[in-house]
Amino acid sequence: MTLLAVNELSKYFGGVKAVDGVSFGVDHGEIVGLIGPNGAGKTTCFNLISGLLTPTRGSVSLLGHSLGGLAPYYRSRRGLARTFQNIQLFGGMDVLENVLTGCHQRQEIGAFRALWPGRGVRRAETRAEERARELLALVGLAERADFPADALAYGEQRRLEIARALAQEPRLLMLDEPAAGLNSRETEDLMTLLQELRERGITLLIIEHDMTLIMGLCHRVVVLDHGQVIAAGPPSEIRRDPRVIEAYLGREEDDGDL
Amino acid sequence: MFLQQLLNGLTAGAVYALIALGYTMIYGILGLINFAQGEIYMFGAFVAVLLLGTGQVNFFVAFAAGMAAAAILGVVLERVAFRPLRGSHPLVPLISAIGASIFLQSLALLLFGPNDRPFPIQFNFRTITIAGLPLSSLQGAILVAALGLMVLLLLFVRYTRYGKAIVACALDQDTARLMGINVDRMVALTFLIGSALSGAAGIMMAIYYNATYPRMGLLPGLKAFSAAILGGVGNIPGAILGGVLLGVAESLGAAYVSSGYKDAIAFAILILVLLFRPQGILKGRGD
Amino acid sequence: MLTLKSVQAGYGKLTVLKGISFHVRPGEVVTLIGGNGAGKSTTLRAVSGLLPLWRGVVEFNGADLTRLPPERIVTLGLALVPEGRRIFASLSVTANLELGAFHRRDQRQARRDLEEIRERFPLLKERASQPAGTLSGGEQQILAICRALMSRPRLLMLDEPSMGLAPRMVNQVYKILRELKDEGTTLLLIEQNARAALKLADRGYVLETGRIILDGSAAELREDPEVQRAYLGKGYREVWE
Amino acid sequence: MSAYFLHLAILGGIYIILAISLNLIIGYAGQVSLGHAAFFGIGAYISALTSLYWGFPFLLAALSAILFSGVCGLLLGLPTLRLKEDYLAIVTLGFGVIVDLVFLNLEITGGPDGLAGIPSPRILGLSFRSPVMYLFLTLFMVLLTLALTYRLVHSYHGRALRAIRDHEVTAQVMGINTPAYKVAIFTLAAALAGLAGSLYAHYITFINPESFGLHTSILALCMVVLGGMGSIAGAVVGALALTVLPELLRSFKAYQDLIYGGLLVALLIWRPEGLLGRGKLSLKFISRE
Repeated sequence: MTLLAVNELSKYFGGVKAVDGVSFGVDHGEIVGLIGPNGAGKTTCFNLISGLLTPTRGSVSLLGHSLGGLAPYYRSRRGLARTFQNIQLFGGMDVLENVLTGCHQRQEIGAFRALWPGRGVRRAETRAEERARELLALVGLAERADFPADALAYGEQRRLEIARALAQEPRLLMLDEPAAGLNSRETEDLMTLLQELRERGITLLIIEHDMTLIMGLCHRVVVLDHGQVIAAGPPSEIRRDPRVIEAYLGREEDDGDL
Repeated sequence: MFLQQLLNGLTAGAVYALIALGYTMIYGILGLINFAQGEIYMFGAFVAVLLLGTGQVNFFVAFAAGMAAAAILGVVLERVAFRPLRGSHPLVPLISAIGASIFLQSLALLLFGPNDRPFPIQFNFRTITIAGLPLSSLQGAILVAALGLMVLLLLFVRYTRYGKAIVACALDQDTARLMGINVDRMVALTFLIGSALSGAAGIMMAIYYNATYPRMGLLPGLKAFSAAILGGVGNIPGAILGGVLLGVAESLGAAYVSSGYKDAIAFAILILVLLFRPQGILKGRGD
Repeated sequence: MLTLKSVQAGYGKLTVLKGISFHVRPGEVVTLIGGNGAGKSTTLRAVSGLLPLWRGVVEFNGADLTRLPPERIVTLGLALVPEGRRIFASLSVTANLELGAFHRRDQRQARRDLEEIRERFPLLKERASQPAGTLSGGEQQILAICRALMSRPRLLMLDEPSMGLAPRMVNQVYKILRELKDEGTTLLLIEQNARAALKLADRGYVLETGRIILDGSAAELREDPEVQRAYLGKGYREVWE
Repeated sequence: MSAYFLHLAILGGIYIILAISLNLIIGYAGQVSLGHAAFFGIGAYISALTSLYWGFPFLLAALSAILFSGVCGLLLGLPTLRLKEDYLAIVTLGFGVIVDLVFLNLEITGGPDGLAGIPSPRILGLSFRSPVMYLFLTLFMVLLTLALTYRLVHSYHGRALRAIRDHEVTAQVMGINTPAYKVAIFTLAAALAGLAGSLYAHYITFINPESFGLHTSILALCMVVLGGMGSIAGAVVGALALTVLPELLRSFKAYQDLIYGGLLVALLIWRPEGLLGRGKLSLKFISRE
């Protein structure tokens, strides 16, 4: 069953076509990689899907319902969560609070009930906190719960961002270069974490440049180059696709011109 | 009557436009509302009035000195109140600008006293009647002078090296630096020009209303900022258009709607514009 | 001409360059290649002064660039065509070119250079008064290169000039770079388009996660399977072989 | 207790409520209002008018003031809070000027002469005419305000507000309805300012437009910045300091505004977190990405 459907999505900035007629889908329980060279339009795609940008043309739908025109917070409530290429944590909060922020939309506590909390609210808060601590344990940050988010090391911040996104209990989790800036140890840890998520049946859409991660994890890979899908399929096909190698390394026939 | 009001509005509008140019240029390059712009306007007027009062200098020297003093004040202000705050949350320089505005206003109160000062020289302006419309040559002179300064500024921005460099800094500071442009210097230059124009506007208004006083800059400053937003902030022709529109709307509104709410008209228009067309009439930089 | 000695730099907590040393000799075309996140753009940002160095030294023709701001560095003859072109979108094509020569003292000569460039690239003449933002991506890239040339650089640095461009435009951009090379311009080129870059370059360095792991002549690197591995990211071998 | 000290304490209490309400907007919605005195004034006039013309008892008058100011805040905030910080600053400033002119021009508000003879509060037969009693009333309201804001900031919603302050875009992606929160906090702040206005009107018993102009808006802003943007305790300290300081500086009356203005700039440069703030808001640097 198709969870996310991206249809003829386009975004032009002035004369530049950052995303140009991109279509692909993500099925339930699937892990899809979105790869391509720098400037191919991957992050723009993410921003269009999560509603931070308005497309020039095209549509995005989740479970058959169009997300067109919906603000990012409604999309989040429909089940989209994401992380950012340059990590964006709430620096003024501690680690636990960051994750609790992710629980926000599942709590739905009314204004007055939050001010004079009865047993129901307190129970909801306790549940949220338990869940947040579980997620912190999952990403290996249980010990860091009380640290200010600012004080974490870079790799820990990446994992915290994933925990916060998971707290949203998303139908689809979108990760934008989760391995960027990580050393090889940290990348391995991340792989293990993502495999764990896969086993739990979480649907993932990942932008990543680390091919080991992409090829080892994804069921399907979509390759973008200058704003268009140039290839899509299982990793075994993608790794043999000459167009993909071209996109990364440049064209063989270009050489003739030079 | 209508034409007379229109002309009054155009005159005030031209002056608002001059101040609005300063706001819009500074906002364009730093993203900062320089709330003290109205106080710079007031200082320009005071310097010219005091110099003329000595009886030692002629009108044009005093006018130039007023503009120069305003320009220097603007540059000093940027150094002291804004540069140390660059890169912090946008609210911080905004509040600093408010502080600077209060400071300068009360400084003027201490230095010059609370009373209105008349403009020291009397011009022998005649009112010419053209087709039944009484045209004061004072209004004519203000319109011509303001228009002249605006044309000069537009030419400067469009055709000179430094003008283009200022625009480049407003668009992309890092890349401007790669071109060898010293961003700090361009910011100072922007303050210099914007403040000089405000100083000129202050002197014109001091002549027009024959009054100079410490709080004279408050409302024209705020209205000029509204004009800058109205025209699309960061947009130079927009600031001129916005200033003129506001001046005319205010004058007609005071005449035909209610004079008690004259000062509210500019802000009412501002709020309406922001609600329905936040990017201003002409497109601003912020979109 | 340009020498980097154990340069370290990064953003916030993240160390991107973990001690980079390389050099460029006059008249050479040198390329830095490597996978995403290897630190290529960061290297150029550090050399051009946009990013402060944490450690190490950058020298250019005997001058120490380490603490100089970018606006001073460009006056020494070191120009950068930044990643993503960064043209001044609302200014005219001509104004963009003129700004490239902003710091030059010989403005009269700069005007002659402008004419020359416009003769050479008719596109820039035809669109002279059009806002630069209305150009296509490839046209913007050509404009960005010409804007940098207007400063008469002794060393021209290019950050991924083929990024996001259609193959036809990549060819056109590389044709220009080839001509510059033939005229004797010294180039430092960062590329993801490794084939094109190594075809053009005399020498190359391969970066991986903030370190130089390989260097050699372009011809050697073209044949080296390790390059493809570094370039396509970790695990390339398992993936593509 | 000297009568003078009592007077200062009551005024201080009223300004604490005003400063806390403005601090909610600055510290938790990341926006600045330069027309906050307008809500203070609306509260004062509504409270005064309902008591004078309809004979509302104090509590009902104060409640009307709170509701009416809140609705004004809602109506202003609804369309304007999606604007950028500095646009909102100028819109609120314009709103302040307009409201001031309305007070000045309406017949019912007494124009420039204002309203006199506003009755002292009577609650359950208890008169609050004496300053000591009024101080108790004020203290009670201050404690109520403090309790409310403390609960709010430390609740589920407070966390959402802090997330918005730290990173608005990311907060949206977390499913936090940022526009709704901003409008809600703005409305609450306006309502609290209305409460402060009501307390002011029934204490001074005479009001005119002069007390609710730009000057008062800026005074409230100074209190918040002095104490520390985003810190409740800071707002309390800031409000008290700027109520007492002018009295200490009485012989420098002429220099008072000069000192305020200079203080504001100097504070932002050397101690942007204010006297008690934790510096989260002011020290956050925008990354150069």
